Amino acid sequence: MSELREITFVEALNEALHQEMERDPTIVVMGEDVGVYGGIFGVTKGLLERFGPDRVVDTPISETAFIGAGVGAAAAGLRPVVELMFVDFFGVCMDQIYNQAAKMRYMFGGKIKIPLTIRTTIGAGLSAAAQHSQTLYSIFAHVPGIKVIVPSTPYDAKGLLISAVRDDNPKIFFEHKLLYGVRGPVPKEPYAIPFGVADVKTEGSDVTIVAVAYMVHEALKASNELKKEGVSVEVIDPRTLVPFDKEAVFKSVRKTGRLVVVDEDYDRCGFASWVAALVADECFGYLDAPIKRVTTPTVPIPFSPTLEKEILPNAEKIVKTVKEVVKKV
Amino acid sequence: MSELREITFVEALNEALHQEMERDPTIVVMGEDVGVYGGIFGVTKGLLERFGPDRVVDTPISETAFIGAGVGAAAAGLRPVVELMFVDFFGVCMDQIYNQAAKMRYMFGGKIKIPLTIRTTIGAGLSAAAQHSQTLYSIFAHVPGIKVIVPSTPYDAKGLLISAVRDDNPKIFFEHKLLYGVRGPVPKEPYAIPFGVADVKTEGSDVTIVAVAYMVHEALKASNELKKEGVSVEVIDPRTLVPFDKEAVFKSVRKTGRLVVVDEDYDRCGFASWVAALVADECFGYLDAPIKRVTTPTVPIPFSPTLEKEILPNAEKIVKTVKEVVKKV
Amino acid sequence: MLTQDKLLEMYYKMVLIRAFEDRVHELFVQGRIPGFVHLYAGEEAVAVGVTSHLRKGDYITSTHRGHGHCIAMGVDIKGMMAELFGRKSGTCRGKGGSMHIADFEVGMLGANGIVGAGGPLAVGAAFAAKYRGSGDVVVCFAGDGAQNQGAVLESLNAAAIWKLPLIFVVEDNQYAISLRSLSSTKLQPRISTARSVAERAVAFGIPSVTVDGMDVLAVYEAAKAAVERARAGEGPSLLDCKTYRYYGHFEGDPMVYRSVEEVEEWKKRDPIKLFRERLVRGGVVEEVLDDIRRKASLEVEEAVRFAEESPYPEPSEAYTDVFTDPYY
Amino acid sequence: MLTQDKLLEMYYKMVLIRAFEDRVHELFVQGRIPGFVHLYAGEEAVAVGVTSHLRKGDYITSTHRGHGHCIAMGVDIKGMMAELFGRKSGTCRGKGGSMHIADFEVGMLGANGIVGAGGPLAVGAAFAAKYRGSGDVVVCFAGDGAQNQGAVLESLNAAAIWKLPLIFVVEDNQYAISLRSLSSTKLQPRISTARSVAERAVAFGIPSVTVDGMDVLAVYEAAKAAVERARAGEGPSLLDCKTYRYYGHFEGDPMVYRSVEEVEEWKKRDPIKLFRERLVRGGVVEEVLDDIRRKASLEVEEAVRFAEESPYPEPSEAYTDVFTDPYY
Ligand SMILES: Cc1ncc(C[n+]2csc(CCOP(=O)(O)OP(=O)(O)O)c2C)c(N)n1
Ligand SMILES: Cc1ncc(C[n+]2csc(CCOP(=O)(O)OP(=O)(O)O)c2C)c(N)n1
Ligand SMILES: [Mg+2]
Ligand SMILES: [Mg+2]
Repeated sequence: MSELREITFVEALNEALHQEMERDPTIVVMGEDVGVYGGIFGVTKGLLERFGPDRVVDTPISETAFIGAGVGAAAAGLRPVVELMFVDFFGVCMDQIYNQAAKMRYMFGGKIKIPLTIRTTIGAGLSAAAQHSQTLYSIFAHVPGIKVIVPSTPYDAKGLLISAVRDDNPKIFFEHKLLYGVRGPVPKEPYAIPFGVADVKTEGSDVTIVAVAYMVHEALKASNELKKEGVSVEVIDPRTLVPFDKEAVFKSVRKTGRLVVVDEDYDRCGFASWVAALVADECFGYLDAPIKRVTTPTVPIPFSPTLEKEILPNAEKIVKTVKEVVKKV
Repeated sequence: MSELREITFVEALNEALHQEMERDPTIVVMGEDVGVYGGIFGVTKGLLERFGPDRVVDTPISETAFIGAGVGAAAAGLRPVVELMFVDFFGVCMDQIYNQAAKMRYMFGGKIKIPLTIRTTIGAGLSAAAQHSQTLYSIFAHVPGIKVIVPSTPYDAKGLLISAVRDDNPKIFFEHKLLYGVRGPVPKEPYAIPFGVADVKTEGSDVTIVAVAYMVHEALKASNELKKEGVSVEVIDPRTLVPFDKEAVFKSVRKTGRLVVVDEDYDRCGFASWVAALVADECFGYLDAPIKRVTTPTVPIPFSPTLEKEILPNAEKIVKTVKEVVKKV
Repeated sequence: MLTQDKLLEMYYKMVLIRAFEDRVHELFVQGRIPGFVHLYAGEEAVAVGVTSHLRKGDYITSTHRGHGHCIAMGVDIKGMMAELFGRKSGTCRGKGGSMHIADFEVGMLGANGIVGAGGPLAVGAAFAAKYRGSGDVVVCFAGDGAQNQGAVLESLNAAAIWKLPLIFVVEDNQYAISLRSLSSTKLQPRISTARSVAERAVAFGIPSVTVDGMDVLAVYEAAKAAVERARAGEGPSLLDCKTYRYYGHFEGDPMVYRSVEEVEEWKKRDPIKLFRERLVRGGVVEEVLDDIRRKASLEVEEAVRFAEESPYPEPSEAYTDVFTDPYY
Repeated sequence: MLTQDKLLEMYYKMVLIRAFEDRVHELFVQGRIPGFVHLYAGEEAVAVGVTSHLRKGDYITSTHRGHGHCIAMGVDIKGMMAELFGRKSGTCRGKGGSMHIADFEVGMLGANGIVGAGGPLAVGAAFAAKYRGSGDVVVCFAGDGAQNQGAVLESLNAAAIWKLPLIFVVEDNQYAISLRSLSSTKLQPRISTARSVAERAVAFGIPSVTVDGMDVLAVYEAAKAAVERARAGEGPSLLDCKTYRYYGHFEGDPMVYRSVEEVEEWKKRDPIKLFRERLVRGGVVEEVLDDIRRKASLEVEEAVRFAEESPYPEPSEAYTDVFTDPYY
């Protein structure tokens, strides 16, 4: 790798889009306010000026039509990158995602491919309330046929978005709103990070933490805290939920004997449960303590900062939970 | 209870609707083909003739509009029962269900209520293929604010539907297509089964099986098989996933030390995982074996009978899995 | 005929909305209000002109830009301001925030974070009104952008076939965030065809009219006909009101998509200014209007004080109100 | 001008569809075909009249009632029949079944179990065609019932603003399951307003025409104009074709919602009969047409034999084709 600059998560995504669109003329970008505005979080800034309105398409507020258009265009040979402004809006367009894009290849006997990338935003912490703060990746991981990508750093954001754009399957790419401003080292040239390869953020021997998106940072904070108290934590960021690198998690749990899953999505039937279930099945003999989940309780995200803080997972809650499992040996 | 007749699941539901509509004039029924046709599975048969077109409303194919109309009508004082013909169609109308109906009470500070019942169908086994065979209750259990009801017998179907109609919250009521023709004893008069109370279908000491909807019957079949081989199985039907009677499950697992969850929904981030996760956390010390899930692998439901059979959970697979955990002691 | 009292009440509501929104803008800039906030300043004539016809038993559904609708319907601004501050004394006990203020007592079925979602809710409320046979009506406010959302389009059809007492009010403020509702340049694609949403409504079987949304009396007159039609059981109507928002789409919007000149041009036809001129021409004394304005400002200040002095909800309240029963 | 060869090819496709559907009906009654099956018999003129204009590079999207569209586009009926039987040699290797037959090679983007879902897919395919600048067009088939689904309504708007080479073909077979597309009685509520979908399209900015969907040449002529318009880059059109389905909504439907007399009335204007009469009047010898019919029957029998002799897929194939990579 050559030049490594410190840039933000949003700049990393923007650079990935610029570079891939430069390389591949079949890539088109669609969505609400992706053109003139440059995306309400700035991810598509400059694309309209560079690639013109045929490739960077501002759409009406018709998510079903334009996400479905992404599916149809992918079926017909393009490689669309479509923005769903907030994942909370999936309810107006889910059919095109989960019944169409995600199942076409299978239903049609494997004879076609749908190289579609849907980008969307997740996450609370901005007092954006019940319909603009959700973290719903579990729903997309629940249904077959769509790859689920959840970067936590600028480096991963760029590398995973490039992989996504090049991959021949339907994918949903989740960008946590609190990560956009986070800075980190990112190579200038294009690079691809493979799906299904977890990143062990820090090695440890007492307990394994699996954390996703913004929660990776909270887990690392917790890990630092815990280190001071003599608890050695291994933090794993799976980076993609589908495919999921379960071997990396199993390997770690076999070593530590303890697992805490940290996940901002709702607890009930969520991703954290599934990781817990995999381990409770496949690593049972190695477990020294109950498997814990630090998640968002299944309530609508409240507006008031005091209430929002109450329900969100954070470093403090992670520390507390880890202590419970370490104590219980 | 007075007269107990053997009637079918679909007759039990139909009777519940007739009796409740008779009792409460604020109940209206809406959906595609619920009137003239009587519902494509016959659940609403005779309602139009009895209660007239003001209360039994055939709708255009506009799920967003008519499910949303159910929400709005509930907000404005009615008690609508709306049919979503197949749960597979949730993708065209989820917003009105999960962002509107389910969150309004919370977002508005508890000052209102939304007494809405959504009835829908689930389940494979009819070669209805990828878009008419799914069992997606986990998605509704995942999001806050909606009660999730999944009866497995005609008796439960009637009693739970009556409870649903009388309950002041948004609910989704899942009817498994393979259950409609199942017969069982049902009292003639109206009765309500409380939510959140699991039914222990058969007591046992070696292993706990939690099973839902049609899978309750497969689990009971498996339990009979296993009994012959000297394995004593406790089969628990939670009947409602939200609220979930976790105490009943915990009590059983504390006794048996083993848990197998049987669930026709997709495995990844599904209901079975969540039950496993609860137990792996809260009953860890009692567990004598890995927690197993017998679920549908996360692939689209294939059309061909040989393929469909391959992926669906059934008694045979349950027996095999139970033997694994019993052996592993 | 509008009485002088009614006219002055309408004026009061318009200046109250404006004072509220201007103040919220300041508070947001000062960092005293969190979250996503969409201001209604500039569009007051629409909310006030329409809701002036409503009575107890009627309902409205609203949008992400809901403060104006709330105030027009008579939601207490102390509660609203406290809600924006996330306080326990807020209209929704701090749980909803700007995008989710509702007050069923006065017929306000809720602001909404999902564009177009109010359409089906309005269909349902109108269905209930018709079912009750009470002569009550429902108004569905929605933006120009929302008109291309399936939820709204399906609702037009449903309202038409069921002949519901429902008035669709389009607040065409020229933009859906950065997209012009009608535009000719390539870089600002049209979000609708050249055909108007009013014309579209007619094709759904719904009579419609295009209205000067900066003129509260024009809105009032158009709404009068629509509301009467609805109360008489003659079915839905649509009003396509041409208006303008003065602030950014949301607070914090850099507004790259429009020029200062354009904003200034629209402000020349400010709805409050226009209405004031009309009232004065009609014989209302300037001081009366100044007093109303002062009163509105004072009320807003009082609301800010009330909000700031109110406590935050206790953390445990995060778990209440999910259902009518305790949380599980 | 239609050559005799072209006319006979159209006739052949219509009778092939009919023979296929009649046979599938028998097979279903005999319990030899599983699943949900929706037959196209009665509507042949629409699929054939429209697709006769298509060329390689063009696409169609289809519905739950897709067999006719497939055959019209030239999907091999052996593969189709094997698909209905759930065999490995099926068009989709037995994974799709009746509601999910697709063959991109011939431009058939898939039958669809979700009403209206083909609309957005067609918008996308048309977007791609326009992007490539190839002059290719896309046809979106959808029923009368589907016209009230948000997906279709949003698609009309999107196609209009992007001026896409897209032809919306409405197959108004009078019913959406039990609901009449236009009805006057209280027990059979109208699913649309009295205004036609053709009129609605115009209001979205899309020229439209109402067509006798039992007359294949009328459909052909209307489609000609629409396809030419699309190829010339002049944007979308809509054809509202009035037609009728002969069988129940799905196989097994008791058809409580319509009378035998009504069905018989429509059959008097059977599209194949009408076309045959036209051809004979135009000088085609009856034997030629009989031969074509016989050929079609034989092909269908051959397809049934092929299907029944084909093996089922191996169970392990349940896990392939989820992604382009191996299953996880
Ligand atoms: C379904 C959905 N899509 C997108 C958004 C994001 N969004 C919020 S407001 C808005 C623009 C709305 O435009 P318009 O309806 O004209 O209302 P205005 O903001 O102009 O009052 C958009 C795209 C949303 N909240 N919901
Ligand atoms: C979104 C959705 N809603 C409902 C259904 C169930 N359904 C299947 S076909 C059908 C009627 C379709 O009517 P129409 O569009 O007129 O087509 P036709 O069957 O008459 O050819 C319905 C309601 C569905 N498949 N998808
Ligand atoms: Mg607007
Ligand atoms: Mg039809």
